[in-house]
Amino acid sequence: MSASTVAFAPPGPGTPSQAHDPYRLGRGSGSEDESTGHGAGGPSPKSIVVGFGFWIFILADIITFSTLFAAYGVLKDATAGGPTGAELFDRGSAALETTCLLLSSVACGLAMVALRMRSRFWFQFAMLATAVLGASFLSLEAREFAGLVSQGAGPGRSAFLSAFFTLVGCHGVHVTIGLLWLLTMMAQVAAKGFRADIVRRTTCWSLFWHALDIVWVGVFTVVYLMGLSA
Amino acid sequence: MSGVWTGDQTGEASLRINGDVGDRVGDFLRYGRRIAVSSVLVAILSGCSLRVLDPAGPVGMAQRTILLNALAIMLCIVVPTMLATLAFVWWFRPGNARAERRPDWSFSGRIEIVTWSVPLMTIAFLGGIAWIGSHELDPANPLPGEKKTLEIQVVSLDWKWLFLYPEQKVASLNQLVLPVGTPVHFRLTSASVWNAFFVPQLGSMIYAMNGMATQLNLRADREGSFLGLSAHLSGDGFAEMHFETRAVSEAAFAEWLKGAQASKQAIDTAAYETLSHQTLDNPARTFRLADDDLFAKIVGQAIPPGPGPATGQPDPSVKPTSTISKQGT
Amino acid sequence: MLGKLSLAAIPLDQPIPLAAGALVGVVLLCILGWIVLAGHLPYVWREWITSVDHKRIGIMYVIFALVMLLRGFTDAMMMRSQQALAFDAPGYLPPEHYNQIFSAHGTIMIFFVAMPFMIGLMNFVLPLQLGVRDVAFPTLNSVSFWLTCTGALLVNMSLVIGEFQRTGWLPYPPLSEITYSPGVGVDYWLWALSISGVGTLMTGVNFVTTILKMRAPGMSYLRMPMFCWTALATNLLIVAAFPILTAVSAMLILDRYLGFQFFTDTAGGNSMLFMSLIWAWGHPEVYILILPAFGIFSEVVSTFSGKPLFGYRSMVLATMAICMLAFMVWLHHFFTMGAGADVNGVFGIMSMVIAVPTGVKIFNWLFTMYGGSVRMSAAMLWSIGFMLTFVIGGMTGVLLAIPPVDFVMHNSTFLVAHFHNVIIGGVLFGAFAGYTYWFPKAFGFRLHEGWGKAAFWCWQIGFWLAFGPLYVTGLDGMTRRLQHYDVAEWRPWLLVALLGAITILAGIACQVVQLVVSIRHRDALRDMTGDPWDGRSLEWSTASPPPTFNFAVLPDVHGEEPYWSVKERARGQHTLPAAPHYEAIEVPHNSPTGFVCAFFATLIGFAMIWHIWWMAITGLVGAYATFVVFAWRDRTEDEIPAARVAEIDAANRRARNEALREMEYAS
Amino acid sequence: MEGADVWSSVRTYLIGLALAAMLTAGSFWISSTGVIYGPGVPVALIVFALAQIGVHLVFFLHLTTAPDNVNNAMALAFGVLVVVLLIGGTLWIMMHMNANMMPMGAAHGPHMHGGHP
Ligand code: HEA
Ligand code: HEA
Ligand code: CUA
Ligand SMILES: [Cu+2]
Repeated sequence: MSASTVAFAPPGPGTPSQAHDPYRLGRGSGSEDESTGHGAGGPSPKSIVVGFGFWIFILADIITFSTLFAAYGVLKDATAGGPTGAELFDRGSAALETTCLLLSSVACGLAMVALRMRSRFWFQFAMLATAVLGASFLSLEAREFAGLVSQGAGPGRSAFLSAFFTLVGCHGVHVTIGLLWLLTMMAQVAAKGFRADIVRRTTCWSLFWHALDIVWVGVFTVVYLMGLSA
Repeated sequence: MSGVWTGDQTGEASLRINGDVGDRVGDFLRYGRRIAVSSVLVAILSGCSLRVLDPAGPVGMAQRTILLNALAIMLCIVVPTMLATLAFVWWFRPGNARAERRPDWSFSGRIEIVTWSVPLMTIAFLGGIAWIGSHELDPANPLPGEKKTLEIQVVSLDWKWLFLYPEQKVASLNQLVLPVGTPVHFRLTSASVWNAFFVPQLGSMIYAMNGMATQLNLRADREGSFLGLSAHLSGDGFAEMHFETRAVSEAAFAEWLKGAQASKQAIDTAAYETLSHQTLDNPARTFRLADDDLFAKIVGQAIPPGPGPATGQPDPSVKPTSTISKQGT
Repeated sequence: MLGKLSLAAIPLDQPIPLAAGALVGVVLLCILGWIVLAGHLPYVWREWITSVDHKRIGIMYVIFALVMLLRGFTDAMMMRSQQALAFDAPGYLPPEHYNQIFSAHGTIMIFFVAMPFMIGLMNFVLPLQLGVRDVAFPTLNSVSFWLTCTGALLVNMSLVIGEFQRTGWLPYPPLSEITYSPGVGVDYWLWALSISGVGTLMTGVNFVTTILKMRAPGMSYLRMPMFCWTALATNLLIVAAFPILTAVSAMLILDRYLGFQFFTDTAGGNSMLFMSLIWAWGHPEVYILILPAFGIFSEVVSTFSGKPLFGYRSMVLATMAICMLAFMVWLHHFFTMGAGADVNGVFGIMSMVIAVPTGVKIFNWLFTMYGGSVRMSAAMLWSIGFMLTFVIGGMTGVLLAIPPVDFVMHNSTFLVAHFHNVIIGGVLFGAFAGYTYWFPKAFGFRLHEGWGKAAFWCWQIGFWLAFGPLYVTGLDGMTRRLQHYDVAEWRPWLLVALLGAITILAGIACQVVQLVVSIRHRDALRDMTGDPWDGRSLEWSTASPPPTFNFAVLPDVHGEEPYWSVKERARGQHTLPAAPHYEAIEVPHNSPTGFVCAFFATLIGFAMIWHIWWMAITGLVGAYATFVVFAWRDRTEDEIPAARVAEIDAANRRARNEALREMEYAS
Repeated sequence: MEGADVWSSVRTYLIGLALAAMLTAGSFWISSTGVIYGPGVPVALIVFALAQIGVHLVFFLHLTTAPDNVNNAMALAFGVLVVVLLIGGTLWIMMHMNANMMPMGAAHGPHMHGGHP
């Protein structure tokens, strides 16, 4: 190191103070050693940071689904002599499922309006409606799956059915998780009210719920409608 | 320490140095020199005989040419880059008073144009080679030749190779025999897991996969015995997946066919199913081919895939070790 | 009750893994025992295990990676010695063991060495370079780290309980299907990677958000240090690629557990689909590894040349170009599967195109040195070694990207040499450069330079000895993953390769010695100013080690090299800027969430591997309960009063003032 | 939150619902009538699906009005790029693979494209 360019050259061996070494093993406590950054000015406020982070997560989740869509696209004709989509799918039940989900998405949106109004009653009411609609969707789907399996068209029958059950089932699992999360948020709001972190979390949940609806648009188009018209 | 190199006519160099330290150093250098010379020789000699660089057919030859061309083109950039790195580091060392320092110089439009365009042009050229090469040398492309194309069907099994000659009604285990100068069209499949069929001195490899048939065209232009092997991991016996490839004269090939057609052992669905069990150490053997549709049946899975490891342990799913039987002649 | 688990799972008949596993266990127990007996347990729990401070999590990642490096290296030595012995002979490792070793080596090196090392460095450095107090989601960060540990724990558990997979580091079906791999090895891989993959994905989300949303006032995109850019690209790749890995793993799990038919090649299943999807993750993965290394080299070369990075905007463009191109080349890993000329041609050309932005980077580092004053410290030595080594590895990569050439080189030892050439010469050298460069920031004292340089030379020479020969044997038709062989021509080269691995071992020994020597002489190596290398970016503007809150007040950024300009001004005015106005700082409470999550994840993983369903359900319920409890907390933050902040900052300002004065005396 | 605000938010959701319902109904209808040229049906379905995804993004996820939506949209664009590359690439590769080596599901005997009959 040439001294001429170094502004803050190390002072060489000195008498370092122990206080300067927070990584020393056995040093006393200090919850002060944990930190987060929300200074004013630069970094965005927490609500934006959280929303954006969750948005990124949703994009990742959509890529998970697109992998399953890709697999479904490759395997959709690999029926191994077994039943095809056109033989198995039922337009009416797909339409009913779609309706449930679409309405639940709107109910979820209304719950968010109630959240912004800080109206506990309307919030809980709209959330409950969302939950009921989501649960009906799930039960319709469970009925459809059970019907397929009982016909001998279970996921092990052919690669096409494996891909079908995985893609649609993965969406179903997401809805289930969404429901569990929904109920948790209802409980939290009931117990603690509209605290900032609870509001943030509920907003994330609503993003999640709407995103599932978008995935479902892909599912009913690619799986059910294209399968039926093929 | 002072020393003078004197080279004599024979190429033996000796080092004269004052004192015994020098002598020892001299010995060391002389010995080191001999090692260096001989290892360079070994490297050059083996360089000539490295299988991929010593092809015995048109496919391998073209691939070698592409490889060497591309290597040479890229070295034209890579070597100067490496030299420039060393030169800059050395010249701009802190103690060098003659080096011109420009501590704030961090952009030059001209240099940026060069840094983007040099690799871009190289890649444009190499990309062209890659595009044309992958079309010309697509494994499914038939090869020209005066002689009629020979059909060979290849089945990879756990852990051996089965070669079927459907037109000649013979089959061969772990040995591939080809007539020199005849284009060969291979169709490949697998009895169970994947393998890759590869004869380095003939060129292109291709995967062999269960339930599918891939294609490959090769030609051997000189007689010889070549190493053949699997290039894709296929389980515990993978290291055994090598076979001898013999490129022989027409006459010798006819001879070999005759011997095989007279073979006592025949291969049909039942014999094949026995073969599809996991075995090691399978010496080369020949068979009569007793079932014309054998390959189609394997590809179409009319014959079930190989059974995989037959495990002899109380709880098979804990640590299965295949009970591999040794297959004798 | 215990599913498939029984005493038969312990490989009593295989002394080597058992001994290795036992050794690891004993070492762990000793460390644990020492911590408990010496009364450090509360400290370790409070300050490290439950810490949500990005600096500590970063340090734990790096330590974790270094420990796993030792495991991976043990495997490497075993492979090299086996191949040295196994000419026309069985060697000492039977195939079912040898196959586990290379599979474990690849898995551990990629997932538990290279990636955690890079993530650790990013963790430590990013918030400091961005001038903020922590990452966007500190608690999630801790969850990510502990989930990575879960993955590694499961992989290492397979040494003593059951077996690891024998299918190569990526479990290609149909070999990995239940028919051909009925053991638990593949399940270990699947669950370990699914769990740690979730952790990695969370890291990606966390860092993308941090970089895009949490920057010091005035730090616009084009003022971010290069390392932040490469980290952004890396984490975008993680966010986009890891879900693919999760999804394919899930499909293979369904095949193996529930008789689905995705990749079975029977009932319509298609094993080629696995190959395509796994490489759609796998190729971006290699750029996830190398891009942070490119960032590290950018910082190091610029600092030690005493110049700003040359062609900064070009570098940004090149980084983002690599990030996009990473998703357009994956077929080059299976040119030899028979897709046909058009497909091969397109993917071949796209692969080669990546050489363009990479070349731009190399040339810009060259011109960064041009006109500078190049100080040959150990960190710089690693960088120069990288530039000389990586260009060769990149070049052989481009060779492999030409389909007709790959037709004769695929899965050969030439390929093995290629990827070790870019990974060791690129990723590891980068990791070591970063480790040397930021060590004083993390601990307040520098690493011993002499031992660092010795380690570098052993690595550099050892690398060429170990992998140069593999280029040759690859050209001689030798394929990878051979447990034994009977081709005499390969033998001498493989002996040289063993010698190379031993030389690398010497390099590793030097690094261990370096660490010990540096700790013992830490007073002599102490850095009081926080700026030991005459750095240019914001991490050097705070104390070493940085206080909890990183910056007493968030820095105000006015240019591309914010700290450098502050320093210039201080030099010009012969004094530091006036002390700022301090305010109280809020920091998050530490939390055991990560550790507890990882505990339940381990439970789930282990239970699923061994089909212990009740245990898996317990784990799931536990994980959900953790989430709820975490969500129910009332107090998540603590406050550091302004007076305390001022006090801490005063010490740092004093040291810097002294340094400034000393320098003025000198001149 | 003011009453007018509430109403305008609610109205957004209701407009979204109406549009989405129309598009969904359209999709179901198209796929079940013979009015549209048969092979064109999937194309129409995809167009409808894309439109509906757009509706959801705008009216339900408020992509256009969220704070900092430049970053959100950029992230979305990157995600869409990856999704397109992943799905498109996989289908393209696998189509060629299957054509070149005969999918195993095929009931009829082996047939191969490429150089040889
Ligand atoms: C990050 C990735 C990585 C790294 C670093 C390495 C490092 C090494 N690998 Fe690699 N290897 C792979 C990834 C990696 N490998 C992969 C993916 C495969 C394919 C697996 C498969 O086939 O499926 C493979 C396969 C593979 C093979 C199998 C070849 C075959 O198929 O036949 C061999 C054979 O020798 C080998 C050797 C080595 C050697 C000798 C090293 C050594 O050079 C390097 C060892 C050195 C270290 C691990 C460093 C340790 C350093 C420390 C511990 C630092 C300590 C420092 C301090 C305390 C400050 N590797
Ligand atoms: C960090 C890891 C890393 C990196 C950076 C790379 C970089 C590259 N890799 Fe590599 N690769 C791996 C890790 C990596 N790879 C691994 C682990 C495997 C094997 C996995 C397995 O099978 O187990 C693999 C396998 C692999 C294959 C498959 C081979 C096969 O299986 O048959 C191919 C083929 O195209 C390839 C190509 C490339 C290319 C073109 C680059 C390029 O990005 C390189 C670009 C760099 C340069 C070119 C050098 C600098 C440029 C210049 C100096 C400019 C001038 C030069 C030119 C114009 C040429 N790699
Ligand atoms: Cu050759 Cu075993
Ligand atoms: Cu790649």
